[in-house]
Amino acid sequence: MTLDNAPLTKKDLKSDQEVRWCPGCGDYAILNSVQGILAGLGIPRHQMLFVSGIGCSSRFPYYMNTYGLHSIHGRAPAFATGIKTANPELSVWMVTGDGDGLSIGGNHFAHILRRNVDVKILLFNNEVYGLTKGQFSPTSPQGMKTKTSPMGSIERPMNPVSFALGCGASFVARTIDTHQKHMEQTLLAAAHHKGAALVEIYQNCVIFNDGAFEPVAEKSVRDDKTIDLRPGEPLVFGKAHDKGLKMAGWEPAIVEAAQADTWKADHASPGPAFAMAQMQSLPGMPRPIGIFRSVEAPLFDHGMNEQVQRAVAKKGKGTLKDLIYSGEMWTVR
Amino acid sequence: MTLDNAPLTKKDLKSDQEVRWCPGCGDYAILNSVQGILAGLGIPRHQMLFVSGIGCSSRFPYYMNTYGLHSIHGRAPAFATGIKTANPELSVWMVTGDGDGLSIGGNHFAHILRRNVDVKILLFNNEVYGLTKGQFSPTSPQGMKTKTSPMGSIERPMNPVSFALGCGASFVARTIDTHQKHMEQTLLAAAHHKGAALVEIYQNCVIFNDGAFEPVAEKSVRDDKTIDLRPGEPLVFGKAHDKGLKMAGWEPAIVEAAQADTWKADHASPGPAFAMAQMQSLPGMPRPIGIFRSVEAPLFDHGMNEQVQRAVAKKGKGTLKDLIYSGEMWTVR
Amino acid sequence: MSTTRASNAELPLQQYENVVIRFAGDSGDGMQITGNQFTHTAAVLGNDLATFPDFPAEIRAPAGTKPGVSGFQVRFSSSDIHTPGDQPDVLVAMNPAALAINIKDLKPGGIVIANTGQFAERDLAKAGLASNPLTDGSLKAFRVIEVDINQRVKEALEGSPLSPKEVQRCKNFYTLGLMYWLYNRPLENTLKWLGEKFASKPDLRDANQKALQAGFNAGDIHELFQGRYDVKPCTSMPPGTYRNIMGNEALAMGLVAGTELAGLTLYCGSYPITPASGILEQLASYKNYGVLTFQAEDEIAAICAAIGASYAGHLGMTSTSGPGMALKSEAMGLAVSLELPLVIVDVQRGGPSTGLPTKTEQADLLQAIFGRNSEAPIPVLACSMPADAFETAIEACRIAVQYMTPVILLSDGYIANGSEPWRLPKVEELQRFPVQFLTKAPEGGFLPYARDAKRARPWVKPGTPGLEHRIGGIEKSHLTGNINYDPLNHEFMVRMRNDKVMGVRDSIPTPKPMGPDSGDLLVLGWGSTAGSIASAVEVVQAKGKKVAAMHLPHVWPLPKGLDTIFARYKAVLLPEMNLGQMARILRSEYPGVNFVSYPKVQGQPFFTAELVTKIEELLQTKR
Amino acid sequence: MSTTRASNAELPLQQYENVVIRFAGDSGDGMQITGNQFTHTAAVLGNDLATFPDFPAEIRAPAGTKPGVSGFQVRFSSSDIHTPGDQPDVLVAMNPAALAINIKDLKPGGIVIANTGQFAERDLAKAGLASNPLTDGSLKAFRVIEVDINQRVKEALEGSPLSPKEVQRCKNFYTLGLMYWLYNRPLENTLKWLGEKFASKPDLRDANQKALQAGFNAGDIHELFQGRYDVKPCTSMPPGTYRNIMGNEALAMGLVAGTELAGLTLYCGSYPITPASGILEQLASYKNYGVLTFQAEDEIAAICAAIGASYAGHLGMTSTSGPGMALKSEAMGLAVSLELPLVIVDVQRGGPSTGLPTKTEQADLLQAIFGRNSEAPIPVLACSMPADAFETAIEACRIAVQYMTPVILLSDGYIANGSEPWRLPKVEELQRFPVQFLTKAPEGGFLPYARDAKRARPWVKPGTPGLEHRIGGIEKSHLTGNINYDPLNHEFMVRMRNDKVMGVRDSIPTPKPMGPDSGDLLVLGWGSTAGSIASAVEVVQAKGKKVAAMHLPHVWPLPKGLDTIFARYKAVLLPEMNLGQMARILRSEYPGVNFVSYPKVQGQPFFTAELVTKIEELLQTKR
Ligand SMILES: Cc1ncc(C[n+]2csc(CCOP(=O)(O)OP(=O)(O)O)c2C)c(N)n1
Ligand SMILES: Cc1ncc(C[n+]2csc(CCOP(=O)(O)OP(=O)(O)O)c2C)c(N)n1
Ligand code: SF4
Ligand code: SF4
Ligand SMILES: [Mg+2]
Ligand SMILES: [Mg+2]
Repeated sequence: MTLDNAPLTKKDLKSDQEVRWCPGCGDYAILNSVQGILAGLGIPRHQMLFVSGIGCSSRFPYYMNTYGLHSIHGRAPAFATGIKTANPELSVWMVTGDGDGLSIGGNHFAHILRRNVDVKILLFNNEVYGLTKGQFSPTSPQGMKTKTSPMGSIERPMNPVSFALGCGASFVARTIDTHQKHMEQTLLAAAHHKGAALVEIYQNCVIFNDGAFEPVAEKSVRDDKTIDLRPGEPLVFGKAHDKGLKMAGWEPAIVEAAQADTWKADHASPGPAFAMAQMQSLPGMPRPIGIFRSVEAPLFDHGMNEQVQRAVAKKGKGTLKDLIYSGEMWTVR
Repeated sequence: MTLDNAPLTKKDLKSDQEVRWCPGCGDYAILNSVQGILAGLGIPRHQMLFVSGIGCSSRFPYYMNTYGLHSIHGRAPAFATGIKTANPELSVWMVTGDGDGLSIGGNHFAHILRRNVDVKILLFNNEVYGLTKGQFSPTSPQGMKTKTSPMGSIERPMNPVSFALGCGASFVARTIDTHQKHMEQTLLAAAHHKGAALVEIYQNCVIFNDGAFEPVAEKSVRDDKTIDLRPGEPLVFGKAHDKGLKMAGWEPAIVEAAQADTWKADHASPGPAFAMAQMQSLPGMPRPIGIFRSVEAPLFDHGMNEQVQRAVAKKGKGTLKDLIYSGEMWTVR
Repeated sequence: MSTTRASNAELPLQQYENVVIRFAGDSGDGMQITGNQFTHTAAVLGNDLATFPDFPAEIRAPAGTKPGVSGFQVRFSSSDIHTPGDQPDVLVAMNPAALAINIKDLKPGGIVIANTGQFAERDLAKAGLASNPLTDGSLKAFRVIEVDINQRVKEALEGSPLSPKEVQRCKNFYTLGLMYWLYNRPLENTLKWLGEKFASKPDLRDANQKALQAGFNAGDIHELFQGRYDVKPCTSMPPGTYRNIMGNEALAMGLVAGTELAGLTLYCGSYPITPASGILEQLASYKNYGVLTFQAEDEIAAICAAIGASYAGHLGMTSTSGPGMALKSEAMGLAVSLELPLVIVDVQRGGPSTGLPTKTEQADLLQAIFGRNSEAPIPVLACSMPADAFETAIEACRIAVQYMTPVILLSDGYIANGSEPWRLPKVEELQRFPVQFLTKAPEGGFLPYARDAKRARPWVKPGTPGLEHRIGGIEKSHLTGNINYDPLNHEFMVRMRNDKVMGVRDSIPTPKPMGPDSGDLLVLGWGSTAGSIASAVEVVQAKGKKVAAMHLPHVWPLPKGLDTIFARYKAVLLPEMNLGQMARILRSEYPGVNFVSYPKVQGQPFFTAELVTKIEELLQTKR
Repeated sequence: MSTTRASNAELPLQQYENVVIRFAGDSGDGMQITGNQFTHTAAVLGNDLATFPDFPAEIRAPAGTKPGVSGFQVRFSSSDIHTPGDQPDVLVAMNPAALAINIKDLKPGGIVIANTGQFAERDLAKAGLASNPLTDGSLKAFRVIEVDINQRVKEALEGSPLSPKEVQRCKNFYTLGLMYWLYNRPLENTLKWLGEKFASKPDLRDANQKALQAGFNAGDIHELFQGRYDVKPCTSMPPGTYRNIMGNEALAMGLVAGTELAGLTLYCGSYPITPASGILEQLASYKNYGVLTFQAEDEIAAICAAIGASYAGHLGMTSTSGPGMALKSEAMGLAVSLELPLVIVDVQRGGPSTGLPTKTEQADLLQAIFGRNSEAPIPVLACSMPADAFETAIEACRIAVQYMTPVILLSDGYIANGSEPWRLPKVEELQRFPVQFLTKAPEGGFLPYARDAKRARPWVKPGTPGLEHRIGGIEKSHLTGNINYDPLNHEFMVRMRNDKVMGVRDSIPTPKPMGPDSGDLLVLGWGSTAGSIASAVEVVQAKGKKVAAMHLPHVWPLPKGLDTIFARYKAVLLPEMNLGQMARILRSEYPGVNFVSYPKVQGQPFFTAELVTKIEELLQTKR
């Protein structure tokens, strides 16, 4: 344990509980990065709180030496909202999976983003239900064979980034478990965002969906198959930094690097971010990672407490006496 | 009652139950239009089924002389999915409200769209909870004062069209209760769409949120304040048909009518539709109504039954004997 | 206003001990306001009283139809009363639908005041009536007073700047004026209320005040009545300051008070549902008391946010009705496992499923006690009257924080919307139960699942340095709270949680029978049957029967000492607005007692007379 | 394979009536496969048997740690058995963690087979052991056989094209070979299975077959054992065709069969959850039986889709475990109100909340019976053994369609994953109960809520001309089903729904006690305690005690005639894996009977010995 004022180290953030994911699971790398960037935020450990639902990913809070709540399946956003609105001082982090967050918990997920509760949300997307042993999830590709889809899943997968933008999220980003540097940059940007911040993390489940993201995330192809959205920088990608993106009419197109548009994550509308999120429906386009959207918006947790303060300022802090002795009264002697 | 083969009339579709909405409620006009267009579809009454959740709007099935299920709050999409996948022959219509569909039912709403179950979904958006007497809803504007938000709602409203596009919906449209012609055209387009078809209907609640849509929907301003998205036609609006829209870089802009882009509801990606849906974040832009998106996509209900047929074709229809006498068996004499 | 005095003398003033009036009209007629105003005035005059509004079911029906009828019953009395009365003495019917729906309840020989202005062919048709009850002889058992209120109001407000439609909206105050005259009530109270309510709309204020006065004057001028009636103040009401209060209101206030007594901040996570919405609405108006309200996207999010708030150190609570309770059950199980304080309010309504949303019922009892997966014990309380909801809510807060447990507080539609005079407690006399958060590790180290004498674990506010810890819904080790799958630890924890909740008995009183200490029959109630039972038992006691009444505010765990009480009576009668749920519990807990279940599942409370009959029937068969 | 024969003579072959082996190793060690193969071979040899797998809880732990240990217990016997046995005779421990976790269960004097290749310092550390149990004397009560399986497998597979890591994955078949030798079992069965399983991966096939053979040979070559054991076929098994079956599998098959017997299509709406997922997975593999499966976004959507499918004319069903049951409660209430058939399967697990997801429990009983708002009665059945889940599922389908009602079918983790030999029923002997949909309006008109002799309403498939109708969760008029808020109609309908469900008694048999028709004690069970109870009662009966056993497949409503049965015994003992939930129900239903609750809430079934002790203790105190 460090002294109260000493800067935190990564080790300070490790709890005494044994980490229990499968060897090789992408969750380890994420845990490591989160502990890394959190240590540097200057927030004391006792002000940090991790909340999760149920799933492999949702075991995360047990491994953080902070306050933590491992709740029930799909409901983490609701617990996080309760916690953060009750105490806006806390740095609240939510961890969820593609099943927890987008299947059973899709609605709470949508509403926490819409309300802009100042919670950092890490969506571990492994495109499968890990904990229950490998059924397809809302992000599983069509045709995926699992025990509950022996002839292939017939569901059209959900795109978490598009979904979040459709909900009006103020911060939306994507990163990859195996891309430590990018993951840490992205987590840091989320940490510094004031408001609900969603980071979708492509996470490899070695047991039930090994290599799901290899086509874009594997190191040797990554630079060509992905494009990093860096606000204020040109939309350039490719190992040789030779390709670029530009809005051409209603859809983006690939151009030479020099002609690339500059990426803005704070357009007046989330339309441009959505165009990026949906690029995968266009053949041959790179998969965007990085920061899709980052705009300021009123904080729900702050708003709720501010109304109380305003009411107290206006009417005076109510006492028990005010409460009970109100309305039309009369006296019996 | 009409004979089985005689064409249906609007009256045939009225049930014997007294319609019980407040006088002046926008729901009446919608009921009328739905009965009108349904009568002309050539579908027999006994093949039609209406399913709803709970809310003023959700009383709709009682008034239709078809099969109907008034279910529980927020779950209509799940019932509709069960019904349609069990019997893809039925013409299934779902009625929901902004509370029923986007608050408690937001997740099922998202998933029925994502899965593309062939159900026609009418979202009566009155930006308020009508049935429970006027609390704010997920579509209520920020600042709206209700009994549960006496100092004004601090929630950022949800845009149902953006939300649906974020879920990957194959058909998304918007219309207005007081604009009968447009409503009927839009409902008809939805009826003819193969797949999940969402129609958001701006609906006036005279009691708890009267005039919510007046700024754009009131007849005298409607032509200037809205733009009708008609696939294949130019993006022109204004009483004098003098204004147009064009994609200018990353966001649409107002131009002269002659320079307007032609609207396409079937771009490869839903990006352009989303750009339209989000125009209201840009100052001075008209509110789009009409058809945002209409694309073909595999039908979930069909896919589920097709797999069964394929399995039967491949393995033969299983009998009770096959079922029981399987696996490793042995005999005791 | 001198009118009151001047007209007093002209007609004979008859004294009544108590009177029941039912105002009935279309939803748009403002009958709830009329009823409430009458109630307030009676309250200020010092009557004991009880009210019972009867809302149209769920949806707004077209004007003039039966489903659109809204009613408000008020009983005011010069003696102690416990219910709004079985049958009205007077029925005010603003239209044919209101008459048709309510007439069957009117006392034989009772008065009908009918607004003939609304009895045209068209009106009868809307109400689905083939003939006019005012003329077809169907009312001959009653005294019918016909007044064309539409016309009278129009006349009275001639020259008003209001539109004709707006003028007609003043009908209810004309009607109220008439009733004030008939029951010899002063206008001041309502005139003042109108003045405040329409301070910024003087036209409306003036019109309504004028209509009220006109109605009052009409009593004198048009010789409608043979006499006037008076109900003297109730002298048996204990001295004190009173106000009239509705159940939902009292409950909300009780939660605020309970939180204050615990030294905490109240956090309400809720989702609107009839008849519970009023609690969320009331709490939303208490922002200056520091109350945080969160209207969630559904009932599940509502309770989860409340649990989150409790984890963060506030007192989390959530309010709902039956269907919402069902949805919350999974999260309640988590709250049991986390051992955090939480108050869950269930304002019961008619079921199953959507059922009869605006009607009352007590059928969520077994759901409250048992409706969760596995062994997930939760203490359950029930309020019995509108005013008593205040104290019961405080008690729920006390148990929640002292035992670190979720607590379920049952109310129902009858209590929620009913009202009665409430003798305001002295603030100093309310017992405080301040919460002590753990702020640093005790000697030997911090153990999140160590326990105190009540078996409660420590409550730590996240943000406290050095006490970082993680909790969740997987089985926990005794003391450390770490995940633990050991069989014996599991059994230990299952029993520990159960023992903790059963231990609540140690801090609750044994209820006392009202009436003879032993005898032929004990009429046992819980929840909103309290008033009906008290009234009925008073009736039979007055006839000299050895019958007592007893009420259970704590329905789970049951208080100590019931066995010895039950043993002193030959039988125990259990009137319940369900199929006998408490009877089932008691039979399993107290073998050998002769429990007689008396179920009524009609969406409405027991009538005193029904209960009296049942009690007398039982006494008969007993001998 | 001649090996089997050749080695037979060399060592003494000792006969045993029954043997219990527990295979334990790391999750990655393939112990479930090993156990299953041993089981299949025993089955084919004609032993009676029972198995009990013990999965690591929820998450995959790092290799070698205690939370990563996976176990599989198999009991095989030459006589009738009902449980997988209290204590293993043999423990196969693939690593120190497996040994440490399981050793406390081993019978005194039992055999430990330890894989010394995995007992290095490093391995002990992973298991959190301070010293090596193989050398620290802690195993002196047992017979320890040390085999370096890692090394032996490596040697056996020298020259194999597999990587060293892949070679090590064959350890489990080496171990299985060793056990086959020890218990005199032929290899054919498993060799064949490997041949099929790895048909497309000949390297793996060859390696595993070789490892199996090597293990078998090792029994002869290395003088590890003093003798071999044999368990003769069970001659008391009734003639017929058998297969080994797991509970989840049998239950899924029963649902398919029940649907077929009703002449319908099965529609499963479900959401994965341990230990129920297997049912959805099994049903998903039955597409060629016409089964439709829908993996919904959550449990609520799952049940709602199933209700929708039932409305559309299929037999809707949904499967889940405790937390999912809680979520489904609101929709169950709707199903009660709609009066549509529906089967809800709850595979119970340890709770409350997430609890012990991979462990067993019976604590959802009260939730199943009462866990809904208002009066929402639902019949509840419980399967008692893996094989019997087949019939119980058929019975659930029958009740659902004949009474137009949702039915809850309880299973638990013990049944779900356990297995036993199942004597396959003759298809012709399965009773059909074909559904008659209403296809045209009867004389007098179509009434959606008219009722037949069982009080069931008609079932109409949407798509039927002329029978269009609308249903919902608001209270309905008797007969027409239209919305109705009338008080007396509500009471009528509440009672009607209750009477209908209680009426299920008319079509179910009264269970029969096994053993003396009257006596000192009746041991009454429901659900998965059946095996333990039968075994224990056989033990005490053999000692001449007047004790009988009885089991309840129908837990709500309870069958007729129980009162007269109970009256014939001095006491009724109720062993339950909860805090006494059925005892509570019975006490409330049968006053005067001396029910003795015997709760065990440890996430694991009752041991025969525990029950024997309890029974004998009771018999002692009785006299
Ligand atoms: C109410 C409820 N339903 C179902 C489950 C079972 N369950 C636990 S985790 C899970 C899915 C996990 O998938 P995901 O969120 O993608 O997490 P992962 O394990 O892949 O990290 C399911 C279905 C549960 N615990 N509770
Ligand atoms: C489980 C549950 N929670 C809450 C309610 C109460 N409730 C009924 S309708 C409704 C909201 C209706 O709003 P909306 O869907 O917008 O329909 P509208 O009445 O405006 O047409 C609510 C909160 C309920 N019936 N069931
Ligand atoms: S199952 Fe998959 S997601 Fe879960 S711990 Fe293992 S590798 Fe990770
Ligand atoms: S409350 Fe509003 S939405 Fe409901 S019926 Fe009345 S006007 Fe229509
Ligand atoms: Mg996942
Ligand atoms: Mg609405």
